[in-house]
Amino acid sequence: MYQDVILDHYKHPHGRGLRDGDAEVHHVNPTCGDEITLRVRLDGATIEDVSYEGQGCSISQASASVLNELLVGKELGEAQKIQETFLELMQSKGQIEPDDAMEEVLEDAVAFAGVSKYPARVKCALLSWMAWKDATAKALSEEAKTA
Amino acid sequence: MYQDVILDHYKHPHGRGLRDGDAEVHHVNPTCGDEITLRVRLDGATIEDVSYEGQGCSISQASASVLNELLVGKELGEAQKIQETFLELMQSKGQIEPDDAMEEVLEDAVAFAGVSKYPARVKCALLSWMAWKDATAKALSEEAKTA
Amino acid sequence: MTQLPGLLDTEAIRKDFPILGRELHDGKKLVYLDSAATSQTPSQVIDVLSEYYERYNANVHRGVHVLAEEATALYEGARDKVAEFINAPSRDEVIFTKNASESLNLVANMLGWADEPYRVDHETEIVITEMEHHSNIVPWQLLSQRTGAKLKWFGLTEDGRLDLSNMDEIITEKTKVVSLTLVSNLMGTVNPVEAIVRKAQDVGALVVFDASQAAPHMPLDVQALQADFVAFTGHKMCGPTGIGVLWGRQELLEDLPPFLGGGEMIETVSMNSSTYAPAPHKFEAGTPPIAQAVGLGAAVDYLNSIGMENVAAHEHALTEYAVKRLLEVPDLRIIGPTTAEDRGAAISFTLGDIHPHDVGQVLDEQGIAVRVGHHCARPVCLRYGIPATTRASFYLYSTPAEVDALVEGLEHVRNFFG
Amino acid sequence: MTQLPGLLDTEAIRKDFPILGRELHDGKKLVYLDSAATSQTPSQVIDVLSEYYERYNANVHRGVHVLAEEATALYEGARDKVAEFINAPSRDEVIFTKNASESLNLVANMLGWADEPYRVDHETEIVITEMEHHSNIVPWQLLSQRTGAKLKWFGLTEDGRLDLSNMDEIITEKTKVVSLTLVSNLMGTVNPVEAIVRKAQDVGALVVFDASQAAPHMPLDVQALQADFVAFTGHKMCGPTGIGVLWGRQELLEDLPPFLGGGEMIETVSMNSSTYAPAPHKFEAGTPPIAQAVGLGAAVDYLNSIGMENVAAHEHALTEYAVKRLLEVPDLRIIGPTTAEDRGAAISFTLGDIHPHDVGQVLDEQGIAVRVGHHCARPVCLRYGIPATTRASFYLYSTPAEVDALVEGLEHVRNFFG
Ligand SMILES: Cc1ncc(COP(=O)(O)O)c(C=O)c1O
Ligand SMILES: Cc1ncc(COP(=O)(O)O)c(C=O)c1O
Repeated sequence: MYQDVILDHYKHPHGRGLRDGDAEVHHVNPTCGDEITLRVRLDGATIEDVSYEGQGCSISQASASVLNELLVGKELGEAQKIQETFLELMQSKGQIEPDDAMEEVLEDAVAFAGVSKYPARVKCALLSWMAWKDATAKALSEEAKTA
Repeated sequence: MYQDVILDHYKHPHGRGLRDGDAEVHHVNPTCGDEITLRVRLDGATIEDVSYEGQGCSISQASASVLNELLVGKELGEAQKIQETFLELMQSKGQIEPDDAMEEVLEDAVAFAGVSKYPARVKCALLSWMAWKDATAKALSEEAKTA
Repeated sequence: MTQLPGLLDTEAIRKDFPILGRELHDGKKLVYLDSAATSQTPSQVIDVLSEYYERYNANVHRGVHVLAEEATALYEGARDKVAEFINAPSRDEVIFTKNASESLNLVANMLGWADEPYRVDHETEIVITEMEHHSNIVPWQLLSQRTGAKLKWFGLTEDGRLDLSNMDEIITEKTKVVSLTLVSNLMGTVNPVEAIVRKAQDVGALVVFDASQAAPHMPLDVQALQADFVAFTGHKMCGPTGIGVLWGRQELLEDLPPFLGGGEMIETVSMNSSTYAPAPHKFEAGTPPIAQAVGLGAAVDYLNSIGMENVAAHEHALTEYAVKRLLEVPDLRIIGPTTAEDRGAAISFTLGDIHPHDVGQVLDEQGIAVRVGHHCARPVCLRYGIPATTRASFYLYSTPAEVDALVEGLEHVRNFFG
Repeated sequence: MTQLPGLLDTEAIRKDFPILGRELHDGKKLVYLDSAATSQTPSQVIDVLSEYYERYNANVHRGVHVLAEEATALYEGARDKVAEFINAPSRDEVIFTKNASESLNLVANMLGWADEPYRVDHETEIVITEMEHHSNIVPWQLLSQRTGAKLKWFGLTEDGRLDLSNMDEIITEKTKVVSLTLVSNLMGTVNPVEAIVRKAQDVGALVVFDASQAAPHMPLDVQALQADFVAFTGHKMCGPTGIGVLWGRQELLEDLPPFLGGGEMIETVSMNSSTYAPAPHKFEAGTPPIAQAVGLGAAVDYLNSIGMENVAAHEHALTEYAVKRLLEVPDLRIIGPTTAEDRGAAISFTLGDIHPHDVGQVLDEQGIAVRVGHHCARPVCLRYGIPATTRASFYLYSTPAEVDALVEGLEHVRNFFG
């Protein structure tokens, strides 16, 4: 399950560190103690930045790095589609063999296909993605309030 | 386990009914709902009467009848010895084969030897005896108080 | 052999239950008529238990090693099976407990510690019925003592049914919870619940069903019941001992506070404070009964393979036959419904003046296992002015021949004490 | 093969545990180093469970038929065995629960509902330690929230021991209960308890021991401990899941109120009020984990056949060897005592910056089962500033060769993430 792509993201994470954001969330994986603090900065419907800090295993760290790489600069609609595709892949229990279409959407994130066979690790891979979803919702509702 | 002696006491109980007493107790066997109300009347150290009323199976009814037959008129010390011997027999899990000495003490009550093999029924056989012990203690402490 | 319409192929089924081949008292074949106390266990369940310990045993939820993942998959798979068995909208609504009693206590305690609008306190009322098992009485008595809430109950009619004539006095605006059994374990009565549910919903009370005697014997659909909570127990439905179920509506499980604290039920713990995992884990403190849940899953598979509709039809036919035959026995009085309509396969009776203990003992000497006493439903005995009953109860492996054996055995009892 | 003085004949013992013959990941032999989470189950126990369901299965305490009497004798026989195993003065002091967590919650709830002098309320204090398992933290946090009592705790020293330097500040006249573990499940620390017991007795506080990690591994004597309550769990001591034990002093069990209500725990029930059976039944509501208690009895027999002194000696030798070998691994830091003195056979460590999850996963690929995470003792992780640990834990079937396999596996982990 430890693909080179994953190890690479683990050893050289993208966009790590906390920077300014519109909303911040803190998510925990209680089964293993993995934690992430994640901030989202939006510019209208565009994701300007996803910054994060946390501790966790190679899978959760690499996944946050991939997320940053994939989502920063995307429109929210597109980002949500990526998130949903990633979620689908991770919940597939190893049953989905990513095809070209999926690879186009997920890029490096397809390397996590193998992780989906390990239920205890799926949560690690999803931790940052769930945090991102939560933070984005928060940012949007903040915006709605101040608008 | 249903010896003729037991059936006989069951069908023709001795001393049944509540009469005057120095103390009254109410005992219940929660596992089967058997109940007994029992009164003891003492004359100094002599048991003048044991009267009782209750509902229960043949074993508990016959046992109360045997108790009445055995204990009324006895000195307390002797009665206690009988009670202890009966208790020993009932807790023997079918291991004690009553000998002559025991038969002399227990008379009709030796018929209950077979019951001791049935743990669920031992409590039935002991219900009235425990009630008697309790009532006697109560009568004596009442006496001590008023003395 | 008596042939009744609707019977299952008991010859085949009985082969699944090793214990039914047992002989007692020098060669008397076991006639097991005590399934309402606990059902027997098929090889399909026993084998799954052994296999669990021989191949997969590990603690669940916390491990990354193969055994831990397999054990977790088996444990959570059992939750899926149970959820489907009772038509739960979500698997996360199925909480594993140790027995139905724990399930019912869990609800009572949640409501005692809850915030509004669920909180049971001295200004509120709790409603049960006079036909409840002690496990659906005592938890509410304790809650009432601890909170000051008033405990009220539906009484019983002469023929063993709920007396709903004074429903509006019993369920009122103060009622916070109505907890009742679907099927009486002593009398076999199957309760009509729609009117009660409607009334409870009208006043905003939660409805708890004790399905301990329903889940093993008939299709159970928590959505159709419109229940808020449903409790039942594994050992009465071909499963192992040591496992029970509480189903609860998701929204309630989210809002209500935890009951027992410990491993598994937490999200994060520090010495100063803790947060809790989402349901069902919030209510499963400590290492759960893992093998027992897996065994219950196997029991559900077994029951599904036969079909709960078919189980119900079998028991209905058998109960009809048993009621008819029992009523032929002189001095025999059935406590509860005397027809097979809206009744389950537990039949309680008295036999003249002969104490049930004696009835049971003499039947036992013939290899016939019935239960005697108050069956943990003493208020029913009080209601009908009897100290105890003898209860014969049937299940999917019971046969008309066993009914005949019982009736013959009772004749013997009468002669013996007559 | 490494030979150490004091080792058991593991070749013979391992034959009793079918799962230890399992192969994982295409032929890798299982190296099970997760016994602190749950122990494996010998055939002697598995067979007793099957036999129970195949020959004796019945509900207990209430029946006059043969099966009910046999099942009751087996269930109560298991109580005798457990009582003897822990040197309880009376068998009636042994309460069967579903796990250690329930046992500890039971104590906390009894004390919350108790009358004086036991009652925990807002004027009183509860004492635990920073090395407790969540199951000995959260119940007391809940009790503290519900009653207003103040929760205090002993901290830890750098080398994984209890810091008793401020004992007089922690245990005071207000302390009603001190609850602590005999052996840390995360660090393996064996706690010195005499001074704490003496101090607790001085101020009139009750002492509760969590013996979950002690009962499986060393002789346990509740009288020598001078304990008031002792809790432990079946699945860590070669027994089945779904069974735990609470031992309590008879006088306390008599005085304290019941916790869960239901069948079995009552003396007599009417709709208006109930009275309770004497202990232990008062605390065993509903159908107990019958088969599981019987299985625990068989586990106790099994452990006795080997001898708890011998189990302790085996583990001590193995732990000494394991500590030594592990400290040879570069970047490996043991969390907890770094000698085998006063320590059990659970060893937690970190390995450089490599997250325990990754350590565990790569070990698993080699067939080595360890546990990773906070081991339900997150405050220990917080105390030592680490997110989690990898824990290897040994039992009577563990061998020096398995320690070697672990050390080799860790080398592989380092290379992989290096
Ligand atoms: C020290 C300690 N206490 C309590 C427990 C809880 O035991 P259980 O999960 O069986 O309730 C455990 C194990 O999980 C433990 O190691
Ligand atoms: C109607 C009913 N409710 C509750 C229970 C309690 O189940 P358990 O003893 O498994 O907790 C029983 C059976 O004993 C029952 O028949």
